[in-house]
Amino acid sequence: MTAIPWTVFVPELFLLGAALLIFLLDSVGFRWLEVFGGLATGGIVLALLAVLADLRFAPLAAFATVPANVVDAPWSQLGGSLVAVTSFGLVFQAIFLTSALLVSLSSLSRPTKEKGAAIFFGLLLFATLGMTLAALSADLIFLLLSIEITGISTYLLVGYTRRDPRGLEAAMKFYIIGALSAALSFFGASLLYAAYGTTSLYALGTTVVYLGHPPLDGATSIALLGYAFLIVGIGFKVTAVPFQAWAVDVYDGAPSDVSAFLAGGSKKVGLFGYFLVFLVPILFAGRLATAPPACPVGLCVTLHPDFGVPLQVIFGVMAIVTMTVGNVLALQQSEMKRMLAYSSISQAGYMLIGLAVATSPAIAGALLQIFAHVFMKAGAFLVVGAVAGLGIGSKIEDWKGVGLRYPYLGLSFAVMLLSLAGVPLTVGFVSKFVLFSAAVQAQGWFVWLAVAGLLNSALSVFYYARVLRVMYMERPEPRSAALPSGAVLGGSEPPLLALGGIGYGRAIAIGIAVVAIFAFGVYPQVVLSTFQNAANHLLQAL
Amino acid sequence: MSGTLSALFPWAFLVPLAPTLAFVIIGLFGRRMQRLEWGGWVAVGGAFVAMVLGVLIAVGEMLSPGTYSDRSVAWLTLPGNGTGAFPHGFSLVMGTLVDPLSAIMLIVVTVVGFLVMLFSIGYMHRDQGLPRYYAELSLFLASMLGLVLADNLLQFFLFWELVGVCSYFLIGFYYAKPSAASAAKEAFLVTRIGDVLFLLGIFIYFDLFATAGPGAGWAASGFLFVSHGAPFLAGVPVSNATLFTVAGLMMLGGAAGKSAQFPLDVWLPDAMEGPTTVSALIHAATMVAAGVYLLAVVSVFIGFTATDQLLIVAIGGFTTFWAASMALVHRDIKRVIAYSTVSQLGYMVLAVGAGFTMVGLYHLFTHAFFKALLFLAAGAVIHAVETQDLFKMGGLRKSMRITSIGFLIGALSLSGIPPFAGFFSKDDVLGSVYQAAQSHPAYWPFLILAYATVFMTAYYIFRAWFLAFSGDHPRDPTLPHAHEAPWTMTVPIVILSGLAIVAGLLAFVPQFGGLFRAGAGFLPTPGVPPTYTTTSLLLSGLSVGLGLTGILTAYVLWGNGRVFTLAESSAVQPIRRLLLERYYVKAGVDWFGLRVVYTVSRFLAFVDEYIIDGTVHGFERMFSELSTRARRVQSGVVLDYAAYVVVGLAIFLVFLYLVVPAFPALGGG
Amino acid sequence: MTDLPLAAFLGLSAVLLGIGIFGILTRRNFILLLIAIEVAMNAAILNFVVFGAYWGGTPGYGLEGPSIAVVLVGLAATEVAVGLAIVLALNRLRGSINVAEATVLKL
Amino acid sequence: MILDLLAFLVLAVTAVVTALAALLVRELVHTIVWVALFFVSLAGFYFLVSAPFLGVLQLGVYAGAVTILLLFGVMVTRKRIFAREAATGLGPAPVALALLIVVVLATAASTIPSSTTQVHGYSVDALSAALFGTYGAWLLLLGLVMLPALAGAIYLVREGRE
Repeated sequence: MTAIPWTVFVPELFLLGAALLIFLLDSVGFRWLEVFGGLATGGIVLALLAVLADLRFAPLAAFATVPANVVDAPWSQLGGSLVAVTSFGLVFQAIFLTSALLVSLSSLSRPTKEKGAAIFFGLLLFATLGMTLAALSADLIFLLLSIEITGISTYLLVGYTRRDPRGLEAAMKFYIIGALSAALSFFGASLLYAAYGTTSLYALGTTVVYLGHPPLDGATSIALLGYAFLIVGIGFKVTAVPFQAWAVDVYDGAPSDVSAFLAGGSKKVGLFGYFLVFLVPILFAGRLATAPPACPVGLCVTLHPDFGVPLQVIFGVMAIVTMTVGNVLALQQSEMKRMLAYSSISQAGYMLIGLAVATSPAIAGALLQIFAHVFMKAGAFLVVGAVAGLGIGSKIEDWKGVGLRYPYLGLSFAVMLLSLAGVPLTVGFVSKFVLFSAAVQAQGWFVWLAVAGLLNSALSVFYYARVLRVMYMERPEPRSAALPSGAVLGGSEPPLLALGGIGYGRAIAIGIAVVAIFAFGVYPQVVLSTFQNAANHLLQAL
Repeated sequence: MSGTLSALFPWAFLVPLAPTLAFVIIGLFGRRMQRLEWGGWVAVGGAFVAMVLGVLIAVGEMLSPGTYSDRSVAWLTLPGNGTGAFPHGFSLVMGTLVDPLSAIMLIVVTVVGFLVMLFSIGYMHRDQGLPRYYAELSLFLASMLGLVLADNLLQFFLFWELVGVCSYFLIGFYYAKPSAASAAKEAFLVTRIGDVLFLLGIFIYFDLFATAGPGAGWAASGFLFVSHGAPFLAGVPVSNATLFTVAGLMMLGGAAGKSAQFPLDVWLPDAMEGPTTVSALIHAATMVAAGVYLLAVVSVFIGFTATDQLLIVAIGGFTTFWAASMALVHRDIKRVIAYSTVSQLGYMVLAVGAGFTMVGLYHLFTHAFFKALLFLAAGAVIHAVETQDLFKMGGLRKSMRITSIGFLIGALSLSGIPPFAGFFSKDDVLGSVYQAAQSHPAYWPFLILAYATVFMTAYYIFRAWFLAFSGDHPRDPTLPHAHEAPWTMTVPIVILSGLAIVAGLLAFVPQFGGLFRAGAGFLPTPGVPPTYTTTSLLLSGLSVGLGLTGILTAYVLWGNGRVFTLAESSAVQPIRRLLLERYYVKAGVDWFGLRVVYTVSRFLAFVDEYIIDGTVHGFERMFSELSTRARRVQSGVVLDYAAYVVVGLAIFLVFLYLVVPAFPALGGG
Repeated sequence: MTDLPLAAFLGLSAVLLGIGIFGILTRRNFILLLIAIEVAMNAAILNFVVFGAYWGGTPGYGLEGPSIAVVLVGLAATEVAVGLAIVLALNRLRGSINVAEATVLKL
Repeated sequence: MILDLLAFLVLAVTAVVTALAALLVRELVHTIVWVALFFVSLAGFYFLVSAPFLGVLQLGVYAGAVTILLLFGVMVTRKRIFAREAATGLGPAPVALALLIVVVLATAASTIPSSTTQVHGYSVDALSAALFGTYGAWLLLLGLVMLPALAGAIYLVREGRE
């Protein structure tokens, strides 16, 4: 038995503390956006540092709050604990907190007079809190409830502008699909509970012998159906096809910062859920083949002789369909945010490859892709928000000449799009490279996943290149060129960075994303080895 | 002392970093640096730092000869799990390798790079777009140094491409001139052919070594050249000898593209459209030598088969003669030197092919200095008289004394007259090929071509010297009155003149010669002596004699302002025309393009328009149509979205509950 | 201690879930959608309660089900509250709570 | 035994009918009544399977609070309380889809043999001990769901005076 100390929750306590402080200040009539934003950012940074310390990153390792023997302890020793600390989960926590950090930094640049700053940052913190809690779960209900914290907070975040019909419509759609998905996933959990009498993720996937009591007769088929429900219920967050349709409308209607958070953060919690819930049954078949579990009292009842392969087929097909649908739909898109939303869907398809292949390199590749996506997609949405703040329309064609007029934003956006397209020296290339190589290495039909991914990457270049062309090669319409036209035509020097108009918080957030895209593109090993360790440990611990 | 300098080896990455920084600074702020010559002095500074560091490292390597210092980071590691497509996994590595080969190249690249940068300040002063020029030149220098220090083939390739891109931009520096733009394009396309072959070769090597046992092959170690201070792959058993040979030929293809060897040589003379400084640095001393360096690296660290070697010798030997013959007749001073470059690169390839890698590098080393000298001197002349036509010049000896002497030293060196640098290295090349030909009779014809070239080389370069500098006055009286160049231009010429004299003698300094011997110690090809040491006096005499005869011939025909005109009826006239027309290769290509290709292309255009285009457009239309249609699922009605969710649920339920148990292959049953 | 047909309970929850799904697919009034979702949620809660009772026979286990049920009841109520807040805000802005009419965001 | 079965049948029919009625009647206020009845019938099940605590909770939270919330929603969103909903056609597709899901689930449920139908009770003491002990984390999470939900919901409905 490995006892879980309360210090496991230190990052969560930072987030919760900041959120409660913000609500408290708000309730006494305090209105100062920078303070709320500062509190939120501070809480997130502290939480991130704590997580990195727990991951034992060299300069911070001394501050680790979780004992080393607790991290990655075998799940069989958890004794039905609802919480487990895995480096896999910690990596996800770091990813969640990074995306939250980008968003909260950038939101510091919102108009100071804006109402609802407290509620915005409070909800952002709670959404992040839900995600970090989810990353600690060893239990299905714990996982679903944590996801629900994120869900409820993000429904409200999307609609927090109150007077924006687009935002509220997005919130309504998000809520309906989200609540439906929640009902379906809890129903799935109830079926699994019905079959085995437990909701422990570990016990669910292996044998029931650990719990010392026999499963329900006919459990196999009921559990199968339970998993089907969970694919749907969690898949909604992942934006996997066919549960993707809401995402486009919501990313489009929500304020750009919130879209950035949804694409960069809350989508990933769904992926984490997918990995946690389905890796055990997927790996189970292989586990049986290599090392049949000891069966002391004759109560070893397995789920299904070969439960993994059908699930892998499902996720493989889902991956291909998701990336293809996302890319094809993005081709003809004329709205910038919707184009990014479709691209986000297709990226989810790439990430699912890792789950379908389910080998350690593939999981590490998926982690890298998830990590990269934070900077690429959240960053892109932040740039869109900044550009919208400069009074430029939401259509792609409205972006004519943006690259020349606003070199900082233009260059950043170009870098993010190139990374999304998978151009070398960006992290987007490395993540795809690792992921596809892992699929090829696994051989068999997994190779087709890599082929589909490559073809889709090629397809996606079309719509990214279109945006680049508009930004750099086309001149703005006369009416929108009310700004100094010389700057556009190259007559005079464009302002070097032109940060003033977009706010320094936002500029810094965008800068972080760009630097990360390059830094991890040039030297990915620094994170990749962490991801590889996390994947290995997860596979060993389960 | 040696210990102190060896301590620098792990910091070799700073060498390319200095010009990279210069590139970034000039790229960001160059347009505001009017007082720093639009960033020129920043570029000079970057190059200077690189030179100091590079030379110190090279000296460190000389003092501890034969050491390999590899510092690398695996920037991407995919562990293998013993099964699957690459059982040992692989890692992509970025690193710096300091070894005898790279030490030699470091000296060449940094010294010539610095001098050319300095020369540019004066030479380019009047041009527009200088920030672009200095940024690109700094990036070029950085990439070239990255290539030189690469410790693995993939990194080598990456910088190889980067160098090519820089070359493309710099050739097309005067992009408003159509000929410059087209030359840039031509250079890019022709070298791309070589690049593709090079990449193919890398893949073949990867395939060959990927399964060569844990830790033994590149599969596990990312295309590395060395491991634990010793050549990594030389000696690793190869499963498929034919493929190994093919891979070597692919490397030759890549080298031929970069080093302008026959038949990929057409681009280099045309590349002279770029600024003369660019020609000196990129298209004479450094980038074009990268092909030779690639062959050297492969021969040391991986090894060629006998078939590969014969082909390399053939290509090198033939190119030597072929290019020199074209240099005999041209009027454009830069083109004459460009052909000479192709020809001299042929010598280096020849030596590497014959198994004398270090001899080839020796010639590369000396050639870099005297060829850069020739180009810079030519640049100074062009700067002064604003023409490149030799037949308009004349008598410049008086007004441009330093330049004329510099050019003369370069010409003597190129002609192989002792004690100038070119004599030693060329003599070494010829002698070593002679030695190799003893056991490989197939080398003989190419050796003979190489000797014939010695005469031609001396003739054409002195023809150029006499035309430009001898006599009393310019043949074209409209030329502006020439003045000696400013100090930023003459100082590099003087320094390079000095180097063109001593670079060959340096080999007799024990430490410096040790650099070459140490590199040779790792030659994998058995049976070939590691270095050429004893020059038969007879052979040396032969080559010097041929060179002197060439100079004499040139003097007789062109000396003292004479202009030799070939009678129209002369039997040699067709040959002259043939050479002037560059063996009609260019015209042939054009004719071929016009007649054959045009006819074929009309047919192809038809095919293209109606079949290929139709298909492509069909796909495009299909995807667009698909996209437009499929977009309708995004109806905006949230109930439809809920319906998709439920449909998905139904599909998964049915699949898992009904379909899976029915198909054992899916794991059911 | 009673005997009850577990299969029938499972069937009943399935039917309730079906009714909920049916409602979600066909109703356009946001409040009816909320109700449909609640019906589906109650199907899950019913399962947890019933099977909690079934697993309750195993010494030391079986209290998960009712515990989850308690939490889910609270969760469902919270969801309804949030849903209603969104309805009210939407109604204030558009004067309608017909979800099929809110289609500004599409394609 | 028979009585139990009878009770089950009655409650099951009530639950299904009230749920359907709630979704199908065209007057929203009637819907609320049907929903309340539906919640009550579910509470009946909970008493039936010896889970009285949950039955009470169901009556309190669902039949009480949630119903009032829904009623409140109806009242605020319409000008005339008893207005009728526009009829929406019952397309065959949604019905078929729902039926398909029910059939698959029911088929799977039918594989449970009748021998495993025994139901055990547990004391409220034990339940509360578990709820606040072993499974306390769930309750904590519920609290963390409710906090942002309430804060956000209040913010959203409060008429901004801007």
